[in-house]
Amino acid sequence: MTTEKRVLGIALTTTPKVILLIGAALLLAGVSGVIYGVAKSFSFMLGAAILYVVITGFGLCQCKHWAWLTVLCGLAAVIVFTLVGLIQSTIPLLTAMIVWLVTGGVVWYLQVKQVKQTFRVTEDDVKFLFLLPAVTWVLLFTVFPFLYGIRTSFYKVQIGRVDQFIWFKNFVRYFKDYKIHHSIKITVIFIVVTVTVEILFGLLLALLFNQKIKGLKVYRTIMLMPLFATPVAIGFLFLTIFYEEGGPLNGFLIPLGLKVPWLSSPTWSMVCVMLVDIWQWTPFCFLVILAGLQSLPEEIYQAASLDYDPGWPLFRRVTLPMLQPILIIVLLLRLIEACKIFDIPSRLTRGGPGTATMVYSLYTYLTGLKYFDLGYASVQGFALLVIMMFIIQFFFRRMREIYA
Amino acid sequence: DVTVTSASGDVITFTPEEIGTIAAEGQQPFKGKEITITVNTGGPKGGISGPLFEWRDAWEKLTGAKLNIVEIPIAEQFQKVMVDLQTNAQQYDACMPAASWYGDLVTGGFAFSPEEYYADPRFPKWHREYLPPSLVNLHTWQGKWYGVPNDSDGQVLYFRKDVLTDPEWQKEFKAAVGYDLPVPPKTWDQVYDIANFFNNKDWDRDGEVEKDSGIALHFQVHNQGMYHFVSLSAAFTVLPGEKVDQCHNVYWFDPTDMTPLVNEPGHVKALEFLMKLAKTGPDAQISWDLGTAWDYFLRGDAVFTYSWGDVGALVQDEARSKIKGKLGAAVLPGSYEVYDRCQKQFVKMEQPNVVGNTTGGSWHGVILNSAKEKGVQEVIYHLLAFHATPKISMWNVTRGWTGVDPGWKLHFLKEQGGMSTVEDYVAQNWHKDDVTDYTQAYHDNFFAPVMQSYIRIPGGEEFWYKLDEHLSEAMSGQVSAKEALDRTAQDWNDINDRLGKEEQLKYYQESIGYKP
Amino acid sequence: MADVVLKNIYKEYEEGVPVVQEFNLEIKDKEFIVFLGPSGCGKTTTLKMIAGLEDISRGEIYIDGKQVNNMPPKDRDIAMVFQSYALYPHLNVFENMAFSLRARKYPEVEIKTRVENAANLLKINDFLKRLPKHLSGGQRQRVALGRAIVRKPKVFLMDEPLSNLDAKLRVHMRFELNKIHQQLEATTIYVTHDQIEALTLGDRLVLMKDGVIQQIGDPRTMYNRPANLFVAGFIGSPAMNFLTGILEAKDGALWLDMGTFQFKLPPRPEKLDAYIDQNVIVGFRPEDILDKQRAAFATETNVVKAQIDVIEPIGSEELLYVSTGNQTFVAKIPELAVGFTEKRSLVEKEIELAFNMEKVHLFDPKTEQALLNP
Amino acid sequence: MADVVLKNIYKEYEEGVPVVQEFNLEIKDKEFIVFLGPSGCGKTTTLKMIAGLEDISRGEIYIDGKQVNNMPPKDRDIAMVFQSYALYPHLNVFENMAFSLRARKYPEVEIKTRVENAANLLKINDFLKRLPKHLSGGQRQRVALGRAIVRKPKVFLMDEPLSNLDAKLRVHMRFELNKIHQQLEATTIYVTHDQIEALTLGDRLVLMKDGVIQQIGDPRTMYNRPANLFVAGFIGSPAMNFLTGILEAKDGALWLDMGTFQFKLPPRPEKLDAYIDQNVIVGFRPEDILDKQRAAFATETNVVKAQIDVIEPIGSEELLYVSTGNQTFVAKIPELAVGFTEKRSLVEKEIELAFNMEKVHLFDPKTEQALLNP
Amino acid sequence: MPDPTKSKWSVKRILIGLAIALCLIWSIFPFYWAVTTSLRKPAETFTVAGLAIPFLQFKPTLENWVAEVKVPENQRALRNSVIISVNSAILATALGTMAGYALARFKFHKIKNPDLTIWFLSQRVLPPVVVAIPFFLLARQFQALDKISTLIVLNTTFNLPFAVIIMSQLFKELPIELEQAALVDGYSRLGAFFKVALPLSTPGLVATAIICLAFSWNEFMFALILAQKNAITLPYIISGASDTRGIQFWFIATRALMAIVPPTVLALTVQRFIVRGLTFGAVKG
Ligand SMILES: Nc1ncnc2c1ncn2[C@@H]1O[C@H](COP(=O)(O)OP(=O)(O)OP(=O)(O)O)[C@@H](O)[C@H]1O
Ligand SMILES: Nc1ncnc2c1ncn2[C@@H]1O[C@H](COP(=O)(O)OP(=O)(O)OP(=O)(O)O)[C@@H](O)[C@H]1O
Ligand SMILES: [Mg+2]
Ligand SMILES: [Mg+2]
Repeated sequence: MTTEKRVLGIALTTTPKVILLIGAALLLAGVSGVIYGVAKSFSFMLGAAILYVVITGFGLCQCKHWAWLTVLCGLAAVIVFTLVGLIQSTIPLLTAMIVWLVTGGVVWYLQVKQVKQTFRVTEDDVKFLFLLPAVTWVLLFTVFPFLYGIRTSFYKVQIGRVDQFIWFKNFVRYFKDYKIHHSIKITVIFIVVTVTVEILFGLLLALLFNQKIKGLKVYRTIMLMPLFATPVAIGFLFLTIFYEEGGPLNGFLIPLGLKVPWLSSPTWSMVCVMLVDIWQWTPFCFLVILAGLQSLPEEIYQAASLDYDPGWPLFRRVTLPMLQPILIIVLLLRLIEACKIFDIPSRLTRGGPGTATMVYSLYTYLTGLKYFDLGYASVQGFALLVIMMFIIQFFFRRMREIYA
Repeated sequence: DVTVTSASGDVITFTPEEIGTIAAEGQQPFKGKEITITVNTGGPKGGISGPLFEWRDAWEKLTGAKLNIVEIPIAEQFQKVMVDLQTNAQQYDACMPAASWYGDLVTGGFAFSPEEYYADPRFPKWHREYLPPSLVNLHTWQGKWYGVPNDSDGQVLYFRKDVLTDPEWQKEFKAAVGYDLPVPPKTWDQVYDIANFFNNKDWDRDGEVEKDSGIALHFQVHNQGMYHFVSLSAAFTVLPGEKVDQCHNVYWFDPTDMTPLVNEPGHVKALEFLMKLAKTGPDAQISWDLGTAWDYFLRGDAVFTYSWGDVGALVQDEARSKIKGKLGAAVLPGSYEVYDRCQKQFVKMEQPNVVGNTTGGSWHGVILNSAKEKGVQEVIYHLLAFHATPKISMWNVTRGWTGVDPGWKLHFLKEQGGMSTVEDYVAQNWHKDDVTDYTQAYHDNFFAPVMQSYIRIPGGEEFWYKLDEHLSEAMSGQVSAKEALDRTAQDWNDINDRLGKEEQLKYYQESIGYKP
Repeated sequence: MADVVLKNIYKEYEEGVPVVQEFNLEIKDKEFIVFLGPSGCGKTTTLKMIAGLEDISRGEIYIDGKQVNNMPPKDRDIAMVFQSYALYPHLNVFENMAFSLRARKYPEVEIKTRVENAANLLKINDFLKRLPKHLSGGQRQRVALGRAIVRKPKVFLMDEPLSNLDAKLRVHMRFELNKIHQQLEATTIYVTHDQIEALTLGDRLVLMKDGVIQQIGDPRTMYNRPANLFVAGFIGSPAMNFLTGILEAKDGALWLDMGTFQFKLPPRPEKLDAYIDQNVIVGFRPEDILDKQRAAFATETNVVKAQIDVIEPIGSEELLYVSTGNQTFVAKIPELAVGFTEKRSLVEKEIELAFNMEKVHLFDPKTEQALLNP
Repeated sequence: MADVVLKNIYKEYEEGVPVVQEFNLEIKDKEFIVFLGPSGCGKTTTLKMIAGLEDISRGEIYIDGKQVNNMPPKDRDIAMVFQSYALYPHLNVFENMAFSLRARKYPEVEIKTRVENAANLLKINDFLKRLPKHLSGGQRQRVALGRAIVRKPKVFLMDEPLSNLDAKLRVHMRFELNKIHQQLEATTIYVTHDQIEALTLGDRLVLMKDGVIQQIGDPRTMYNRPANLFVAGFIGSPAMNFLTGILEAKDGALWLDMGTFQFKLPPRPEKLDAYIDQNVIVGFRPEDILDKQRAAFATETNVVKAQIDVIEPIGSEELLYVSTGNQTFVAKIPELAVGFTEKRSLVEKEIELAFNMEKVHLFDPKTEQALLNP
Repeated sequence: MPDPTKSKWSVKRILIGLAIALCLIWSIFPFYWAVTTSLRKPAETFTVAGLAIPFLQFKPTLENWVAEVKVPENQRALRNSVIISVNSAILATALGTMAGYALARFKFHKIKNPDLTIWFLSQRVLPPVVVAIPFFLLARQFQALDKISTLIVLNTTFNLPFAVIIMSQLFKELPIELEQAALVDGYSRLGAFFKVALPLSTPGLVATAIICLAFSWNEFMFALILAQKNAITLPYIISGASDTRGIQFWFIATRALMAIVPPTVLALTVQRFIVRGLTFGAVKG
């Protein structure tokens, strides 16, 4: 009895009060997290709260300096969430103020030299303070959905009705579904055509504008306008432009005896979707390539012009190879964006006529959120992700170089 | 008396009985209450959404409540409402659904039946007895009312009376086709012959054949193109009979085992016919939505269209239409050959097989159970009943842009067994020549002896969409008619499998009144 | 190899703002000409005009007797080494050097031998396969040079080719350039703003200021007989000391009165009578000033007592920054005969310095032209 | 003002790759120490370790007797002048200079007087309100200096502060730095790779190579008595000539046999017996080689005939690059008494050069340590 | 370089001028079309042929605009769009700035800096449709459907990686000496960040925020899935441009312009920065 008391006494006196305090606070936070989770059956929040308490508590007991960091991050998260709650007006201002005051106080206290010494926090650890909020944020909001998505892909889900584990049936469906195969096919065609055309046009335009022209800045501004135009709006807007009976395009073409069935022919409607995408994204290629061209040292051109006449040979032997790194970046970014194409076909053609422009994302969207076949839609989503990861992998080395 | 003024300045006066005591006494008992109703996007001048905006201020003044109108794109409305309901988010108190949602709304237990308020004098008075049985069927589930009527959808045939009755064209037609030009056409084959005859002929005598089409239809995918097929194919597939059984009076599924009928020869023939018929109109139809097709007809560029009641009303709007006073209308034609499932062959009929349809949404208000939880069900019912009052309904029906179409006795002429007069219409700026045909066509349609059944089982929207997608594939020439319908059947099977075949069958039988 | 003649060259980028003016120069075959001048004086512009990379606003350029004003650069048969090297980053060293030969469709064998010869000469044969970005500054410089020499052009143009190198490498490359020129004997025009480079490399220097030629001459002339104040100040490091004085005639000799002290001019043939009793600018190079003890030329009439401000040892010699009255100047003298730390204590002490009057320069303060050179 | 002691400093960025090693140095109060060495030798790293901007892997640093290894920079009371000046572009000159005072919460009045005093000293009071981008290079340099001195820190650190200036300005700022140090008497550590700067500024130089100190000493010692081959080659421009020879004992004297020629060593106290008949490296500074005609020290035993490769006039003197046998070397001689153009023709001619044997340096070819210094 | 074609400059100039004019027309025409359509009466949508030049071919009217602006639902969508995009831009930029600073200035050992950067980048690569569905399920679980804050969080998540990378590239270009000078001058790490690094990167910071803002403004899929009534945004409102009877073009035009104009105008103000922004700092514009 006495020995036990003494051990406890020693433990209590030797452990800095600070840590006891924080430990208690954390315990409180964790327990309330658990209770909240149980009450609302937020499985993830519950799990996260338990994990957080266990890890941080463990670290605190050992005076690990990262425990100090996790506490700080947790507090930062509290501040951010109250902020969001405030914006959303689910949390009254007074509550928010109190929460901030308390967390602010704790943060301030944790910064005290003595605390830092206890945790052996060095100047260098400041780097985690800078990095962790963003990492936590991204993890919190992408990893959970990601895991949830993986779970869903093994389930048959009809929200509100069915939620049943079905092993790999959704995956099997994926390989047997002629519609998804069709979507993949047209998406690939879309990507190949638009990316090629955009880069080619962008290059041509950049060459055209890469000379001493008066008012270049104004032109560039105008060329830039499509870039930030809301894609949904653009999708609709082009409906009017592609209108076949006397829309502005056919209005010109019909007198010439060309009546283009823009949206009524399966082939042409694909062309329309591509045209809109090209309209919106060629400026991007143009801008980037122009920036690349203008960053090429003039002296190299002068050196080369001692050997070649300006024109195609000079372009092929000097300009193009030197532009190559930029072209690769453009290609990568365009590939990624093109894989994600959704807004434009979803509004311009709705995937039609028939399924002629049913691009991948659109099909997945319909499967998941129109027909509520969520398990299968998740499988489709992950398949797309795998494809994109392959693309990224392909460019990985180059990217590492850029961001090293 | 109570006088209300619409946003565009029209004034309607109600008697206290008509408007109900709540509004008549000016107490504004709903003050401080707020309700939210979803409707297809359309804006203040759009179809279905328009009247809500039009009368919002007036109604709010009457009751003191606040009305939120949530416009949702037609392509997304069903899913958004369902998400709200299934997740119990309770954002919406009511919706303006298509009747095809009942399968999900009612069987899911989300809809609130305002049966108890119908006779309540506090609320605006509307009349169940005005509705033909075919429409009553759409607003009820197993005899219980869920909807408050508003729009009545069904497709009828519109034609250019001036052109078809032109003696010169009649002569030429006879010479070319071999029989007298029938006005109105009685069978689909006649429609085809006429449309084909006039297509790309300078029948408006403006010196060019550019915009002189036989027919104007709309087939844009996910934009209600499939309704054309459904109303047309009824004549080829719905075999009249005493009662509903495996072979008679069925259109969608075999009522004994849920086998889709959509890829059976009758449907295939109908689709092949539709594809043929579409060729007598502009190629661009494939990408048209209904508004575009209507405009084409309204501008006087096509001889035929078959569509909803909006067309008749829109014709009267001279800002959009050049054919006021030249409109002919009739119930959809029939077919001499109908497919008999039991005999597995087409049977010849004495008379053309004319089948009435309720194709479309028949967009009307349904109160959601969540409203009851929030205690605003009365407020909503008041709103919906207000819009269903004869005066507002008439006002809506006579204006094309409202998207509200006729279907009640109220809207039909007295001589047709209805309650209106030609003058009622003319007073609202109609051309007198257009009224009789128009109302008669709708009367014939909704009171037809044989009716096409309406799909009202869970997944109803999905059935429509899948059908639409594959139809569009066929119409745009990507696959054959048979292939498209086979795909549809397969998709329908998948849906039923996913949702549970047994349950689906039960609901289907209930919804079409099949008794084994 | 060829001669280059520039006649009355005039160049403006913007209307009315001349960048190069009245530029007249005849460059003989095999000559090594250096354009020297402060930044922005128009050196590069002139070079580019010769190369055909810039239009000439007025005037004529002849290469090998042929007027080339409107000849495109590639037909002028010149090679140019750029300040930033302008190596093609996507080509390896070999291909960089072969680039101009390929443009002229030389046979592969010929290309190979030529490139290899040049690489040998420049000692870059070990990294012919590398890309420019994997080379050090000096190596890049040599590749740039190699690219120019493989073609054996009529004229070499070099635009500050050494300015990106560190001091040591610069000295080394200077020596190499000198040797290469002696081997190839190509007519070379070399641009620099570094006077040491100019002095060590050029057969003749062209010193420019604001687009106008200040003086043309061989390095020794430029150093010893600067034509004007600008040239005198520009060439030599530390720069020539300029004092202001009044020319006086006294006792049959000419004297310079610098306020607190007077120097006697040795008799000279130049006619300075017009400047008697006028202000003149007096120039002494730092090495022409010595402490009295060690100066053989010290007399009564050229010694002055001055206060030491700073002493800078620069290896074999020391720079003495001194001041007297309101005149300050630098002397470059052999090491002072005291230990290092003691030198600190010399600061603010006085020293007697003797000026070598045989080496005095005089300039007109208004026209800034030289009146008297040694 | 304080003394700084570095004890056994060791630093690595990546595991096992030392950047600084065995660094031992005691810097006395008020001393001006220069770290000198080729690029990448670890000068900046050492400086940053003293400032606390880099961790020290092993070893200890004391400032004013206090161990500062784990003290954050702000508590060390040092000021640093960066190579790129690192002026805060968003603050004007005054605010730039006041920045560190504000960090330490000085009263406004005090800040004002201090900044103004510093500005007076550096003659920048006219543009206290300007932003750095509106200043010339030299002015920026002075502001950077001003920012450092306002605080009167214990120690000044300067990292190549002059390297971004052009040659002329550099000479001038060197002079100013010298004067300022004489006025402020702050302990200063100055980093440079320019030996002229090092020689002219430092009380003592620390010459580093690959993170290891090669020699510590005052400029004259470093120049005249280099401790090893590296030091000898690094200091002095043009660099010392190194010849290979064999030490031989002959006629009771020591001789150096350089293959084609022999030099006799004057008697010296150093014990070279161990190296007799061994290879040694012989070093001569260029200025210790003269043409025979003018060399007072020319005797039979120190003259050699060599062939001129290149002549580089550098103003008052000329550099003769010559070769004989397989040895090449540079001589720095007063001008040759021939006209300029004739000099070209001298190339490949022969000249008799005398070597000042009093000034010879000998090095062990293996250890590279100096055996004999003058 | 002398222009060898100088003698026939006129032909070349005209060709270039023509090409440029074509490009400009190509990119500006849809905007023009939207404007004229919005100024026409609904009935005139297709009755006016060709280029539909205002005043010449029809009498422009503000009718559509008045009608649209008056609708409270549109006003709410506009307000929501503003709240969501501004807030998520601020949040993303704030978090992104900190993380970007860490990536640019500190060395991380277990996971190396470039790998961290690419990890962030890969979040941006993630197709929205992949996470949309799980997100929808999660949001349902958390009762977070139809909340403005949900959309703020989501947009922030998707813009955060972008902000991180841009800001880290920006900080990398900021000479490290400036912060070291501040350290020596007596500031702590945080002090150096706030007193020196942050003020100096303000222009880039603002530009990043604006680009994030434009992205969030244009975001459609999440709004479509997660908003029901309260959190509806402008793109969502536009997406309803087809009603029960098809597409109303005047309605598209007005609502499209409402959506397009703000981000476009904002983005144009940071033109200088756009290339760098859109290429994740990989290309300096
Ligand atoms: N393309 C141009 N357009 C307008 N002005 C120019 C152009 N190129 C040079 N200049 C101007 O012409 C003048 C001379 O420039 P130049 O490049 O010939 O100088 P430089 O003597 O070579 O200088 P540096 O030693 O700095 O290279 C400068 O004032 C410069 O600003
Ligand atoms: N942050 C770092 N990480 C890894 N290696 C580094 C780092 N900083 C410097 N080094 C390496 O340490 C060595 C010494 O660098 P330092 O900057 O001290 O050289 P220096 O003598 O100042 O050179 P310079 O004269 O070029 O400034 C170099 O090889 C360099 O590559
Ligand atoms: Mg230049
Ligand atoms: Mg350094």
